[in-house]
Amino acid sequence: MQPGYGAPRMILPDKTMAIEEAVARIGNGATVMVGGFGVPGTPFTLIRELVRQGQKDLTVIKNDANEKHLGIDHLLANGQVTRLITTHIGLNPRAIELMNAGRIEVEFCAQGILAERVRAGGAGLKGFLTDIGMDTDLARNKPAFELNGEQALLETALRADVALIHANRADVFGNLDFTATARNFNPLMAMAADLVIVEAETLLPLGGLRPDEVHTPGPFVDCVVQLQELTAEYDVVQR
Amino acid sequence: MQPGYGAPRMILPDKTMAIEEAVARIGNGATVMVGGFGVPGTPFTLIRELVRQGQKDLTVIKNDANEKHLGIDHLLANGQVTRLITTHIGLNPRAIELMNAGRIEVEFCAQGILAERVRAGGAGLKGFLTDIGMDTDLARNKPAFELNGEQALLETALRADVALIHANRADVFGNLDFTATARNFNPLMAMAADLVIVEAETLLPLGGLRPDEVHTPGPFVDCVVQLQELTAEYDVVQR
Amino acid sequence: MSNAKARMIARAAREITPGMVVNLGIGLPTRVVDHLPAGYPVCLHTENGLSGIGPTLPPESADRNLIDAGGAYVSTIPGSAFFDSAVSFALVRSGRLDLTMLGAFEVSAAGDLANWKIPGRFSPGAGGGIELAQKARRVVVLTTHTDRDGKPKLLCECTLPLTARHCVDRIFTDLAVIDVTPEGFALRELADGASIDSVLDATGAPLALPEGRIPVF
Amino acid sequence: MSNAKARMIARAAREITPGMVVNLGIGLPTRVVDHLPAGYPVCLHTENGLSGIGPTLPPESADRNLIDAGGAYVSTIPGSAFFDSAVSFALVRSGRLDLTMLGAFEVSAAGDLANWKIPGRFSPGAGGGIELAQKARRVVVLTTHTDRDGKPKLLCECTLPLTARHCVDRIFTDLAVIDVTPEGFALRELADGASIDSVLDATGAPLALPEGRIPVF
Repeated sequence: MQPGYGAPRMILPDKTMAIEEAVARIGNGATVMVGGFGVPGTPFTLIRELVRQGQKDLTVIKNDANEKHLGIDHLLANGQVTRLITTHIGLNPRAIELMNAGRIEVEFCAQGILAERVRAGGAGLKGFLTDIGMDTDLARNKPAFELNGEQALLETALRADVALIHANRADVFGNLDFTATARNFNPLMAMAADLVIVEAETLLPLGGLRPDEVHTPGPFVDCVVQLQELTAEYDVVQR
Repeated sequence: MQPGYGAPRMILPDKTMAIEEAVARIGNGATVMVGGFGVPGTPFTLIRELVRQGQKDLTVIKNDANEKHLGIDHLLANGQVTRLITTHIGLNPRAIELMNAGRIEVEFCAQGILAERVRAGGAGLKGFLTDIGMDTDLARNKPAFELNGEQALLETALRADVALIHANRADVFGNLDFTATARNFNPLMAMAADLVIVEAETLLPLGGLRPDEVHTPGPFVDCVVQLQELTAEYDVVQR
Repeated sequence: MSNAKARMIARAAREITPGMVVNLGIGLPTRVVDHLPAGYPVCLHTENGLSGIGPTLPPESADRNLIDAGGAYVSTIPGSAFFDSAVSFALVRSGRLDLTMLGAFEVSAAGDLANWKIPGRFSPGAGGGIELAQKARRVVVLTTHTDRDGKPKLLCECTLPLTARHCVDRIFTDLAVIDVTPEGFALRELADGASIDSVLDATGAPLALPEGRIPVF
Repeated sequence: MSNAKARMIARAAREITPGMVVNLGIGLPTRVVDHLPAGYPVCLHTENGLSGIGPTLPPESADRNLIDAGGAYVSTIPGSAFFDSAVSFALVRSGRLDLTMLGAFEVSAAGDLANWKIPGRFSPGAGGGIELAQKARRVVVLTTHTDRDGKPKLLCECTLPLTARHCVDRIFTDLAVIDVTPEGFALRELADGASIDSVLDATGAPLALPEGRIPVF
């Protein structure tokens, strides 16, 4: 049988929508992954809309807690977060206070292990074995295995109900690219949630991104929201 | 303390070398990962040099065994391979014959599991848990675990002594990009070996690749070889 | 191609609903796409690293670096993306593949699939088939109803090594459309010219028949 | 910065040999790079996703999307590459990071490092520090020899929660260069103006002294 040369050309579906509609799909009690490392790559506008809509009892998975009055700090200040899975919250005194007061539960991961747990979720794996953190407090309560005579810890995969992603460019199908160190956790989280919502600085028609320069392939993405403006939160931090 | 604005600018080392010198670093008995899925991404020129130098008792890790008279088939024909870790060798009757005659040992993996095992090696992990292949022959001899009430198999990470990589473009530091479906296993294997040797269709000076378009960062790469010509093996296969 | 096979493929094409991400296995399944109208909103995935497959090309106009998992030279469409093999199977395993269409040696009444290995005769490796069968949200099989010797491929239990257990949702054959239900095989549609008796004869397991008129494809 | 700290940093810079891939922890270590000559062949890595760090920039010329792991605005150089957090730590864990320079609360004679947590007082999370300490091929610590209360930071055993066990190879302080050997701490060099006795007094564990003249930095 010969291949069907010149078979019909398909078209890829359009996933653009209004930010209100996309964020309204998030329910109370949702687990929400949020991209970003410091300011770069944090989806500030999606976070603001989540604050406005006010969903409660959220578990947030994010590298850091931003700084006070920035990013997910608004979710913390608004009492929307009950649990935070993170690597370092030292730049946000509010997060530290809430943790110390027992008002949010915080689970710390080694940074690369958080990245791998999210990636494992996105890759449809159940977990992985590593010796990272073996001799630290972070090993507590983690099952240990012996593998080829060496000890290893089991780290479980992380998936979320929702991922909030900041992209540099997106096409309408949800192919994404990221810029500079704004990439960080974004492409990993964009694979690891049942509902992936992207805010894009630039929205392109199909074909606007070359297939070789795509960082996150469109099939992983559910909703694409074009940013109407880059608010002050995206700016260089003046210290 | 203030950051040191205008600290001196570093330069990245040059890793280009002659193909004979790069391949001569491979020893007898080495485990060698080879990029490619079918023709695209197979480092035909590096393989040819390995055939010329004649290193023996190699364990080869590659998605497929190419077709007869192409790619790693030359290593098989030359009796240099004792073991093959692969996903599908159906297009190479010689590989099937050698396997059936017991002259090479073949370990089959599900394709995405081979990719993940290589990636796990490149990510410095020891292994991962998955339910893929649970009810198949491939599950034989693999330890099973129970995780949250579900069964999972342990898949161990794969690393190699050497990875042979075909890149589209490389800069002299070893930043790489790949083109179209020639990407496949190349960026994964380029992270998972102690000695990573790259053949590049185009060699660029530092700065020739934009930092956002790099598929494999230079720190993973040891040797960059510029291809002098694209031999017939790289061509479209006429069937 | 026989008329019956062509009708089977055309019928299978209707399984693809707008917006799906679909992987078509090597062989008959790849032909399904020929029966979709141009401009249909669907994303075809191939496990060697491409979403958004465009038309297949003859050698003279092919790109040497652009093939599908079956080795056919394909093309891109606006919005295509290339990725590595790990990302490609991440997509499959994490539930982003809505549908796969696969070939089969045997399918059991419980939806077990055997399509990669015949001990002592054929064992080239499973390639990406295990993950497609095990993890696509919906798995449909395209196969002749019987093998070359006329023996049923739909059985109570598979005799060959499995690709995946409990994975097949629906089977398209040259004789019928059959669903795998919690109670076993259930006839849904008949091929034009096929009788219920011919289907029962060619099926190696109990087959539930629908009430009323059976649709013909 | 005190003269002694500046000398310590300048001395630590000599630890970086040509061709290395190096990650410099937040604080004192980031200043080490100021002491390398322009055009020195070294690749600086930051765990938030950049290899080939260029000069730090003041806010008015900064790129809002380009920071290092400490939040400083940095730049690229020809040959820089950006990558995601998984790739970044893959590089660290798989042995591609030749050297890291870290701060310390405590270092034990066995090379254990504590630098991330003071129970009840300071526990912001470990960030990337655990993987850097555990997996860089060579781990050196830059620290004052004693804490603000004058208490030794080099101890027989760490009292604070560990970052990683048996990881530290060498310690640069304002008083000395000290190696961690299988037999414990060994003095290698003295800071200009520091005496052997002052180092012994400030060290909370046995310290092997070299034979012959001790180099001064």
